[in-house]
Amino acid sequence: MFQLPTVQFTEEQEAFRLEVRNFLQEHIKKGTFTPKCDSWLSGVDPSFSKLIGEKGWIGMTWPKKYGGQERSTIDRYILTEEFLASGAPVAAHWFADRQTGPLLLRYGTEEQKQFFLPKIAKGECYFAIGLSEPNSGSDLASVRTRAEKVEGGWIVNGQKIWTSNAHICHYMIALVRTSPFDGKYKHAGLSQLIIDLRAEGVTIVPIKFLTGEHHFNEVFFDNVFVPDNMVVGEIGNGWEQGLAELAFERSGPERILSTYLLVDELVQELKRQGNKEGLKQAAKLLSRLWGLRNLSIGVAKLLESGDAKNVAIPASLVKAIGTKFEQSVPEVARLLVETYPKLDAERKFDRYMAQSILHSPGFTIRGGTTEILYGMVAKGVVAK
Amino acid sequence: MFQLPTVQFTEEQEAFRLEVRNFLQEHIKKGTFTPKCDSWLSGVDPSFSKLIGEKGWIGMTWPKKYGGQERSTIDRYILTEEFLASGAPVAAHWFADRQTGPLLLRYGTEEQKQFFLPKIAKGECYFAIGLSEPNSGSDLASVRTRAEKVEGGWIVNGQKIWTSNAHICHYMIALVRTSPFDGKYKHAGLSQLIIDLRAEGVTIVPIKFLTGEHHFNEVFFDNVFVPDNMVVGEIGNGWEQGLAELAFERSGPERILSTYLLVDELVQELKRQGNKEGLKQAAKLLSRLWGLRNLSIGVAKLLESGDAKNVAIPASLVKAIGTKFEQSVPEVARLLVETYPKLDAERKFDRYMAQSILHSPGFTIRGGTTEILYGMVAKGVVAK
Amino acid sequence: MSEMKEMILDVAERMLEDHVTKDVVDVLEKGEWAKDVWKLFEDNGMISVAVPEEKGGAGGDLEDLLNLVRLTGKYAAPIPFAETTFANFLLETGNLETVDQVATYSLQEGLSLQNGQISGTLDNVPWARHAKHLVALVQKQIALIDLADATIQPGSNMAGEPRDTVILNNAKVQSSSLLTDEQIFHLKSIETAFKIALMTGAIEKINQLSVQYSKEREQFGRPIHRFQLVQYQIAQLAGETAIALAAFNNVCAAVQSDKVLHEIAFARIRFEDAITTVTAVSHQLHAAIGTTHEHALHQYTRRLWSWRDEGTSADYWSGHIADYLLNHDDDLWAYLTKTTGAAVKN
Amino acid sequence: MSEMKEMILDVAERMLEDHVTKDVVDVLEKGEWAKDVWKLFEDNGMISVAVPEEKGGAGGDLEDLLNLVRLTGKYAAPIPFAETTFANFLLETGNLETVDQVATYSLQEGLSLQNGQISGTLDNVPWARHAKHLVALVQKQIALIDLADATIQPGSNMAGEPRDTVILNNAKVQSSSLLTDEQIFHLKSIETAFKIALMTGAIEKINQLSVQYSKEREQFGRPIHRFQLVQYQIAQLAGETAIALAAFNNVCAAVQSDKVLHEIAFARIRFEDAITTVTAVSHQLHAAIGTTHEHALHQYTRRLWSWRDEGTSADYWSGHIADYLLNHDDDLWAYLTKTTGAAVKN
Repeated sequence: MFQLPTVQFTEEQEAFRLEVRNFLQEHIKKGTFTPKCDSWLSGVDPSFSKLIGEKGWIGMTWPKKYGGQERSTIDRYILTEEFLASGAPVAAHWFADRQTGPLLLRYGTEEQKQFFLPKIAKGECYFAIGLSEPNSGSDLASVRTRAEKVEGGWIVNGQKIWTSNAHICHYMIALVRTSPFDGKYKHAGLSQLIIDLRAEGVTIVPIKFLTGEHHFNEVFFDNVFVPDNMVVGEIGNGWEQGLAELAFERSGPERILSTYLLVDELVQELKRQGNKEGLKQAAKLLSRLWGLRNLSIGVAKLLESGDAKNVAIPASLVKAIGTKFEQSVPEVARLLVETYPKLDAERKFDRYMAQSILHSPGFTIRGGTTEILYGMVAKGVVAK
Repeated sequence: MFQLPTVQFTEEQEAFRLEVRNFLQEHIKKGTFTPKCDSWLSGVDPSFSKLIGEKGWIGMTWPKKYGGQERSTIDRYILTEEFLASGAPVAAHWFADRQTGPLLLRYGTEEQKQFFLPKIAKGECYFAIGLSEPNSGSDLASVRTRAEKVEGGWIVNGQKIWTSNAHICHYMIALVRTSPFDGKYKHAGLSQLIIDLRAEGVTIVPIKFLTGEHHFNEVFFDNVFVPDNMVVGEIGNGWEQGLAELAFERSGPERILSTYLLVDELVQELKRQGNKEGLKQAAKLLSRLWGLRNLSIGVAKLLESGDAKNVAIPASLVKAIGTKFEQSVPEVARLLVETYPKLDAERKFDRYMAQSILHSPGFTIRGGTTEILYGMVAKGVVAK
Repeated sequence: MSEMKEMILDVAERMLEDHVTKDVVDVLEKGEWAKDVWKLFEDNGMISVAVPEEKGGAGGDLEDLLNLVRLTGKYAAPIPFAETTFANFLLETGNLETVDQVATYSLQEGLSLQNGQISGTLDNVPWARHAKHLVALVQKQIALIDLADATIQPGSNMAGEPRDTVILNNAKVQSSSLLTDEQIFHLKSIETAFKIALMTGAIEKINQLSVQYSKEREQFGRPIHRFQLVQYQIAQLAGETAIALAAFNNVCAAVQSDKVLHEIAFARIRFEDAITTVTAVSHQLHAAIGTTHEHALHQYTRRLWSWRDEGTSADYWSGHIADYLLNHDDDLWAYLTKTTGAAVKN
Repeated sequence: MSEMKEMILDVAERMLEDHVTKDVVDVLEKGEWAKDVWKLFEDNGMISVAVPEEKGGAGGDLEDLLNLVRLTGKYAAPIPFAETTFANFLLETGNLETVDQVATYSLQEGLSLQNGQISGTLDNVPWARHAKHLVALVQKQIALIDLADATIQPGSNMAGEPRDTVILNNAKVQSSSLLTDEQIFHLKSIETAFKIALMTGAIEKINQLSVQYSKEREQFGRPIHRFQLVQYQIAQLAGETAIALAAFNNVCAAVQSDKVLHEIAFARIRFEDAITTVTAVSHQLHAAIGTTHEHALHQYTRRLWSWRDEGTSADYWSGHIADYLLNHDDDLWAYLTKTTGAAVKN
């Protein structure tokens, strides 16, 4: 269960990597964006997303008929790595590209695919994730938001929370209860609906992050009408679909590289100082990053080859260990190079340090806590 | 619940510390013993125990009429620290001094006190701990060894396990079931008996430690007769007494200093090398040791002042964190000074390293695992 | 500590509890500060608690003061209490007259003194914009400066506390006094003790918030403190809190008996572990709610993250210990057992 | 890996599973070794698996050999398989004729070569007492020595494996060959790859033993894998095992494609974490039973504790990476992304 494929990049892949890298470097130079840690959550920039869409770099693995490029999972992996390593502002289209697209491709109707996917691929249509609710926390099955059947659709009432960037998104795929809650069969009666976030009855309220930044939201539904053609997959199958959706997001490089800019700046500072002892310590960080990256790429390869049944455990491991690694980066780095972390510091090291520290509490919580992941891994391992 | 007294040693106490230290240094020079890590478990030397007894250093806090010296808990703390810091072979009398004495003083009959305590204090009578059983592990209440009432005493059948140094001990205080096991009230019907380990029906079988050393034993009881006057405390009160016995042993310096010799040798090596960077890292280890020692001494002081109700949480913390610290010492030290750990190495650093590494798995297991301690602390904290 | 002292601290704690609510702490983010709380402290004689009575102070001792500082840390009180009192401690060390308005201080290098005038730039000076006085170390002199004579550029640390740039251009020295190297080292020690006090308070509060949350929050149908991994988190927090408090108390005892002061070095080094653990574990325990601005947790974790890189660093103290070990022949165990309760002057 | 290769490894693994029981591993402690297992390996052509067919070998490649080494680690096989095969790898690197009896090797410094004779003392040479040949590095030469010409003092590592002192006093060189610095560096890399293989095997086995125990052992009336803290332990072991295996496979791929070899450096450094975690966590999970000699766990944990301080150290490899970074201007990210899949010769 631990044997993952190794990946040797082809020359074409290496060339693609350079293409992306050069593109990003150019835009950093031009001032299109300022690199930032954790940019896949906090770097919202619709005009940059459009630019990326124009390059064909959103939904690049999807069928061409839906606006995709039919490129490989490994190509997408490379692309994502380059975005993260350069701290590019990809947050606006992130979830639509990573989760919504694959979900719709798997469960969506032909109409939905034709309508949404090309828009997403252009970088013009953003989706929010509608799983968490107040008091549900790690216990997704306790979802309370309900949808009642009416003529031609559903009436939704309830509330979602921790919705990243809902305030700039166009739609949400919400997990809702389409049959009454039954404590015994909590997983039954859940369904997924696409909700237009501009629809009547939708209210979006910001939840300020501890820095005061606005990433998260509460989204309230007050008799929101959702037409029948916005049901994703089967009514009652929402639990399974929701879990599948989560699996897509466990093992990507964003579970390792959210603080990469700081690693990079650490090494640069140490090189400037000619500090060999410090670089030896940094090499330990790099070895951890390298070890995780092997896993993460291996999972991507496994996903590409369709070997989904062996993906769950290593994917959970990437997230559990990767996010702890991300969290450890500032704690290690600050012992190697003197710093006064400040969000508006001129020195990059101090700025990335502040970004990393202040964002770090989220790494091991968002999208399923480390504790939940441990349990999933253990249950998986023991069952084999 | 976290406020512990601080202790400023008096001049008399400082003088006593020096007395003990000089005594031990002298005997190291004479070759009476060779310092060893974890000597309170593995350093069995009855003749040394007798020597210690002659000094009045066993049971030194006990009443004079039972062979004690009526010295303070802090004096005993100092004594114990010096033993550990010098790696003296105090294992033979260790448990009798630390646990059996206090237990008998609290629950024993006058006859028992008069018979056993002076012998213990002379370093001539050793006790084994009879709590664990096969399959009981951390679940003490699942004790199965049973004692049946007969004329004038009890007939014991069953088995104890992980009994440190039973092969050189004279007696064991065994937790046994004196009423039939009742799944609902597992804690009821337990009692403590003093069992003569030379009695008919007692068989002691060594359990080799992973190094091949002999510390632990299985002790089998086959119709062993125990006279009535060997019952400790009340019949049926064994659970409570057993727990009290465990509390005596949670917070002592032996939960911090089992690998102290290695810390010491680490600093000496680094000083020899003039390695300031290494010493800075070692200072972190020292700060952890210092932080734990504050707690441990504070608990000792609290015990002396009789404030038993506030002892449980900090005592468990000393053990939980202290034993993890002991375990971390070789892992940190080997990164600072090059080593080839070998049990028979000439270089002390390599020898202490091997002793520390090979003994380290036991630190966080013996006398209640870290996991159990976490649960106890959390329950205690939440209940306040 | 005496019962009398405990009573004073109880009063101070109740005052802080009543007046320093989360909203009050938040005012910092609007560039304001808690003048009312400052007034309360003033009215209760707390600003001058370690200033001797004969000099017009309230006549407590350093242990009292450190405990008050700990309490301001425990409530994240947005007032320059530690700064003002330490500035006065600096003045006292130089045998200079203390001040009774808001003051701040700097032990940074880089100032120059010529003809009774000081020039240079100081970074990240706490609370400068709200302070009347600056007490600074200039070429081994302790000097009092009126901040009206300085240019101040506002800035803030990761917790939003004022950390301003102070530019001095031939600023007039109000009073000054030459210090010995020993005195300067002692100042660094006491400054570190102040930091330790603040950090201890924040750690206490984080522990309290976490335990409370573990009882209130339910998951899978039961309070989360019933889950073994949450118990592990609670135990880690309890451990670090107990160690921090014991370290702080030992520091107080050492300072009090004028026995300097490897206690301070060890405590400060040990707080690095404590801060890493306490901030990470408490946030993990609180999960999403703890990452919101609305919850109070970040007011303490952000302060710990900021404070640990301000003032004399743990790295300095590790170096101090390392130098001591390199330059002294005494056996390590003798050294360690002497640090508690016996004088080890450097 | 090809299916063919996987089949060979399956055969080898079954052989080891059947023949290397705990008792067989224990014979080391009596100073004996598993000659029968060696014979089996010999009969199945495994000793010469990476020796080309034209030189009388079995004609596999280095990836096959490293996987066989991994399996000997996974079963703690008490035979000098890694040593003999690496000794032959050394001879091949020097274009010397390989040997077919038990051999050992040393890359230690401190030998001197004069007039075709070698003198000096080598510490902790693995398996010397049971070996016929020694292949040693002497002043940049690779040299074959008959151990009959040496004085051998037995010793052992923490796992009880033979680590002998070899004293050479004008021992005759059977064959020798001068190496370039690049070749010598390559040898260190491949030696490290052998260590990584052994360690990977031991980690796999420890993980296996732990999962199994967590299912068998009951506490408080249920199997311990139902407890959250044990699940945490299982997850940690799974994580380290997955990382170790992926690292090992990447090392194989790199070695195989003759692309040297930051993979090896990173893997070796990363194994320090893996060993610390895996040994501590597995023992904690096994509790008391795992500290007994009777249980097999220590046969693997003691090996990991020993192996990590043998051969070219993680510290050396950290230094190697540090030097590389200091001496090259390329962007770190470019460097990191090149190490996988592209040649980064040093």
